[in-house]
Amino acid sequence: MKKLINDVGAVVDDMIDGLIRSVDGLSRIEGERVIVRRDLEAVRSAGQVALVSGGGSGHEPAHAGYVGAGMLTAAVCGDVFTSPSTDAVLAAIRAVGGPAGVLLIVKSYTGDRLNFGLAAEIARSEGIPVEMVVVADDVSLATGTSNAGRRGIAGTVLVHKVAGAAAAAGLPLDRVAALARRVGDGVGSMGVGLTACTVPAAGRPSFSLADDEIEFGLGIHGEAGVRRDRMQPVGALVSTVAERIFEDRGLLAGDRAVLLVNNLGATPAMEMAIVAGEAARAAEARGLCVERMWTGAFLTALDMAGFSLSALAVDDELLGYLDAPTTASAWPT
Amino acid sequence: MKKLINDVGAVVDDMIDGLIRSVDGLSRIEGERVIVRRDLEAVRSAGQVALVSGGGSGHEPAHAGYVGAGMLTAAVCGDVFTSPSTDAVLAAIRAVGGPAGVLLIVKSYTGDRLNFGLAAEIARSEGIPVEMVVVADDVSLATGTSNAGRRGIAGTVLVHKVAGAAAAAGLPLDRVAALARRVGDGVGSMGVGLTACTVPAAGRPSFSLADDEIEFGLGIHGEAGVRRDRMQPVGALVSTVAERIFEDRGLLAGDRAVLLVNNLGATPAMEMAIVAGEAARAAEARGLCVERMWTGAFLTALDMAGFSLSALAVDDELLGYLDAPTTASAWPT
Amino acid sequence: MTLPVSAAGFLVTDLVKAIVAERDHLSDIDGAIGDGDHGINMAKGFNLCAQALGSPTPGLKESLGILGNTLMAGIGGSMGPLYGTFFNEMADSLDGAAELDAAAFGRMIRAGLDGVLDIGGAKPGDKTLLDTLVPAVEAFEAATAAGKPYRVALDDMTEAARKGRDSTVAMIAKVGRASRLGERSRGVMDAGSASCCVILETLAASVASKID
Amino acid sequence: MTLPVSAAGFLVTDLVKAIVAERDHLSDIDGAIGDGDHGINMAKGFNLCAQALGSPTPGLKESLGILGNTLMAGIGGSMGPLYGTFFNEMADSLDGAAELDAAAFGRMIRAGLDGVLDIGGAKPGDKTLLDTLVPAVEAFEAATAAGKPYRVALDDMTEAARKGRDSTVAMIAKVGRASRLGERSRGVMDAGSASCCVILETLAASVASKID
Ligand SMILES: Nc1ncnc2c1ncn2[C@@H]1O[C@H](COP(=O)(O)OP(=O)(O)O)[C@@H](O)[C@H]1O
Ligand SMILES: Nc1ncnc2c1ncn2[C@@H]1O[C@H](COP(=O)(O)OP(=O)(O)O)[C@@H](O)[C@H]1O
Ligand SMILES: [Mg+2]
Ligand SMILES: [Mg+2]
Ligand SMILES: [Mg+2]
Ligand SMILES: [Mg+2]
Repeated sequence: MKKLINDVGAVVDDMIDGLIRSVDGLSRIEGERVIVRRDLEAVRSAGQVALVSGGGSGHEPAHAGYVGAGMLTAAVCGDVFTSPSTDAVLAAIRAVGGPAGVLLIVKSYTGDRLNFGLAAEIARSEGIPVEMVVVADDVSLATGTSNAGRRGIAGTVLVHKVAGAAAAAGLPLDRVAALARRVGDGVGSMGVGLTACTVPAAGRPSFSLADDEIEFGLGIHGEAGVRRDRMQPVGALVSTVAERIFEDRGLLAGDRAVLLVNNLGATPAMEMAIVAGEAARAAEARGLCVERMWTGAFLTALDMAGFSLSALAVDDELLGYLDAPTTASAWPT
Repeated sequence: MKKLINDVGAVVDDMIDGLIRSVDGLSRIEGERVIVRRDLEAVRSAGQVALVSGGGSGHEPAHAGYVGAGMLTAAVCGDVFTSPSTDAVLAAIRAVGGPAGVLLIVKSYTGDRLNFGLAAEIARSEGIPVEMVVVADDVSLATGTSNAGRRGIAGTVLVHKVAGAAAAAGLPLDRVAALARRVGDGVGSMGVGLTACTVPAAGRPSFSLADDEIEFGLGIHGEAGVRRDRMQPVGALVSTVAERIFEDRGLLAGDRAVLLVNNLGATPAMEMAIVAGEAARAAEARGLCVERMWTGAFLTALDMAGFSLSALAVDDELLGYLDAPTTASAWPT
Repeated sequence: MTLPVSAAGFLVTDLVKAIVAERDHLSDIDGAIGDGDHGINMAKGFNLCAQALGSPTPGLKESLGILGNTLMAGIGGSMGPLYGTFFNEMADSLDGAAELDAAAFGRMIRAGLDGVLDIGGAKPGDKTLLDTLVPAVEAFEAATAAGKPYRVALDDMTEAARKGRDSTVAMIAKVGRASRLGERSRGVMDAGSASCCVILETLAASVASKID
Repeated sequence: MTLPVSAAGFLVTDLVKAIVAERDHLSDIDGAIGDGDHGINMAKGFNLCAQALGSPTPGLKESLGILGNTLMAGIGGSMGPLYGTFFNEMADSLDGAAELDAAAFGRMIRAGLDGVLDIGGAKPGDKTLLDTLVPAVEAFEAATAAGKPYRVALDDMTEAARKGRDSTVAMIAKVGRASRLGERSRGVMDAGSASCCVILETLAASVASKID
C-alpha cells in the first residue's frame, strides 16, 4: 500500500484538516468530525432548513465537498467506510438545527440508517424538527428478491443539490424533504470497477481482479460487485450499465434526463472524458433528451478505478434546482 | 493494462468527442484535433487576443478543459504524450487568429517548442500577429548545469488563467504576452510520483516502482524522476517539495503567494485533501501568506498516482486575473 | 460460589481481551464477503471501552453501560448501534439485581437480544450475528427451563452459539454489505456471527470460572 | 550501373520497411530513459508516408518530399519537425539532380543534417540522433574527398553511423526527455541515434545494391 498519508489512523482527521485549510467557507465543529458552513448563523437566522449528510469517509469529495450555500449545511465524517457514530450525527444536528428544522440525507446502509436514525430520534425528543431521507439508487441490485434492498451511491449527490437549492430558496422542511425523496426515488445508478480499493487500516485491497476482469455493480466500499465479467471496450461497458439504469428507472425515448458520470477514485481524467462521451451516446441511443451531464469525482471509493453512471428524469422544477448556484467546492459550475 | 477505452488508437479522438459532448461551449475544428470556443466569432469581433495552448494528450483536463471565456480560445491535442504536429497548431492559429493576434502558450519540450514555433513562423508569414511564451516551471531540474533546461508542468495552468483573463479584459497582445511571461517566469512546480503511468499504445508502465519507492521530480510523461527515494509520510514529501520550490523561486516569509496542488492522475480525492493540508502547512512554516489555493486534477500524466505542487508569488494585479471569472470547465470556481 | 453483579465487571474486561485478540481473525472473515473491517471496528470500540472503564473496574452493570455507550459514541458503523444497544440493554436488565445467577444472566442476554432485534430489523437466517445470538439465548433459556444447572446452561449456550455461527456458512446474506453478493455470499462465515460467538463464549467461560 | 533520381523512390519505401520492422526495438530503447514511444512515433509517420506515396512510387525527390511532409503533418512530437526537416531538406537538395551519384548523395545527406542542426538546436555529444548523423555525414564526405569509390564511402558512412549510435551509450543526455535524468541517462543507447542509424544503414544498403 502506497498512499499519500501520514498515518493510517489519522487519514480522516488529516483529510478534514486539509479540506478546511484549502476550501473557503468551511469550519469544523470542535472535537467532532463534523464539517459545517462557516456562515451557519446566516442559514439559521434566514430561517432556512439545514441539510446534514455524511457517512463513512473514503468517498471524497463526498460529503464535505458538498457543504456550502445551496447544498449541505453540515457533513458528518465517519472512519473510512464506517458510518459515523450516533453521537457524531447528533452533534451535527444540534449544531445546525434551528426552528426551520433539519433534513438528514442518508445513503442506505445499515450503519448509516441506524446511526442517523437514532440521532434523529434523540434530536426530535429535544425539540428539533428532523426529517430523514434514505437514498437507495444502486440499480445493480434487483429489488423484490431476497436481498435487503438497494444501497445509496453517487445519485445521492443529486439529492444534495436539489434539496440544498430548495432549502436555500426558503422552502419549509416538509417540501424540502419531499423534493429530496422525489430525487432519491427517481435517480438510478450503477458502477463498474476495474480494481478494488485499499482501506488504509487494512493495508491491502479488499479483493483482487485479474488484468482482464471487471466487476459490474460494485459497491462504494470495495464490496465485490454483483457480477464479475471480462474487460470490454468502454462503449460496451457504459451501454450495459446505462441500459440497466434506463430500464430500471423507466426512462424512455423522449424523456428529459440528467446524467452524472462519476469517477470511483483513481480513474484518470482522459478515461473519464471517454466514459462521458459513451454515456451521452448511450442516452442518445435510448432517445433521451440529456438536459445536463456532469463528469468528475463526485462520490468515490478511495483508490478504486472505475466509474458509476447515474440518471435522473427531470422537469423544469428539478432542473431549476440543479442549475441553482452553490458555493460547494465539489459541485461543478 | 486495464483502461476505460475502446481502442488504443482512438483514445485521443474519443476523449475529444466525450469532452465536446459533455462540456457546453466547445466545438472541434473539423478534421483536426483542435478544440475551440464555440463563440469564437465573439472573441474575434470583440478584438480580443486569442490564446492557443496544447501539447501531447494524456494530461487531461489540460488543455481542452481550459478552453472557455476567460482562458484559452483553442487547445491543440497531440497523440498521447506527443506534441501535436506543426500543421495541427497552424490550423488552430488560423482558426482563432484575428487582427488582435494570437498568444501561444507552450510547455518547454523539444517537440512542442519545434511544432508551435514552426507554426508561429508560418502564421506570421501569413500576416497573423503571433507571440509565443514557453513555460518551464519544473524546479526539480537545477538550471545552469548540463541539462538543457527545465520543462513545463502544472504551473502552466496559472499562465493560462492570467493570460486568459488579461485577453478577456481587452489587453493587447504584447501586454497579454508580458503577463504570461511574468507568470511563467514566476511559477515553480515539482512533482512526486508514486507509480508510473501506462501509455495506451505501449500497454505497460513506463517504469516500475517498488511498493516502498517513490520518484521525486517526476516528468508528466512518465519519465523517471530526478531522484528515487523511499516512501515517506506525506507531510515529509510535501515539505521537501515545497521547500525546493520556495527556495528556487525565492519565496520568503511575508511574501504573498498562490498554491496549485495538482493530482497527477490517479490519486484519490481523500489523499489530495491531505496533500493540500500539508501544502498549506508548508507554506505557513515558510511564513508565506497564501492568498489562494486550488486542489484537483489540473495537468495529469494519465494514470500516474502522485501530486505536483506549484507556487507563484502574486500581487493585486495577478490576483485580480486569477480571480476573474472563466467558463473553462476545468478551472475551479 | 456466587457472583455478585457489583463484582462482575471483570466480565467486560475479559470481553475486551477476547475481542482485541480476535481482531485480525474477525477482519479476515469480514474480508471474504464484507469490507474487511469488522475486527478493526470491534477492537477499536472495545479498546476505547477499556480506557473508559479505568481501574478498578466498576461493577458489571456500570461496566456494560460504559461498553454500550462507548460503542454507540465511538465506533459508528452498524456495530456501534447494534452492539451498543446490546450491551446497554444488558446493563439496564441488571437494575436491582444483586447476583448474576442463572435467572439474571438469562434476563440479561434476552434483553440484549431484544434490543438488537428491535433496532436492527434483521431476523435469524439473514446471515448476521443474530444467527449466533438467537439460538444461544434460546438454548440457555431452554436449559434453565429444563432445570439444568447454571454451568450446563452456559455450556449449552456456547454450543448453540458455535453451531449458530457455523450455520451462517451455508446462508445467503440478506442484510448488510454482503447481501449484494447474493449467491456469492454463500460458503463463507458471517463476521458478526463470529464476533458474537466470541462474546458469548467469553461470557460463559468467565462466569463459569466463578460459579463453582 | 547508375541510379537515376527519378527511379530511386524505392529508397523511401525501403526506409518505411526498415523503420516499421524496428518499431518495437526502437520503443524499447526509448523506454529505458525516454517515454518509450520512439518506435510508435516513427512507424506511425512512415506508415502514413507509405499510404501517401501510392504506387508506383514517385521519384526520389518527390518521395522524400512526401516523407518529410507526412512526418511534419502527421506525427508531431520532436521527430515530426526534426525528421520532417531532414527529409524535406534532402528532397530540396535534389533540385536539378538527375543521378544519385556520390556527389548528389553527399549533398543530400549534408542538406538533411544542416536542417536538423538548424531547427533542433542540439549538437553532437548531447545524446541525440545527431551523434549518429554528424559522424556519418562527415565519414561519407571524407571518403569521397579521399577519392574512395561510392560504395566504400557508403560503407564508411554506415560504419560511422553505427559507431556514433553506440557512442551515445556512454553519454549523458543534454536535450530531450532523457536529459532530466542526468547521470542516470548514462549506460543506455539513445533512441533517435538508433533510428537514425537504421535510416542511414538502409539508404547505404539500398543505394549500394543498385550501383555496381
Ligand atoms: N441489521 C442487522 N442486524 C444484526 N446484525 C447485522 C445487521 N446488519 C449487519 N449486521 C452484522 O454486522 C456485521 C458487519 O459488521 P462490520 O463489518 O463491523 O460493519 P460494516 O458492515 O459496516 O463494515 C455483519 O457480519 C452482520 O453480522
Ligand atoms: N533537439 C534535438 N535535436 C536532435 N534530436 C533530438 C532533439 N531532441 C530530441 N532528439 C531525439 O529525439 C529522440 C526521441 O524521439 P521520440 O521518442 O520519438 O520523441 P519524444 O522524446 O517526444 O517522445 C531522442 O532519442 C533524440 O535522439
Ligand atoms: Mg465497514
Ligand atoms: Mg513521446
Ligand atoms: Mg465490515
Ligand atoms: Mg519518446
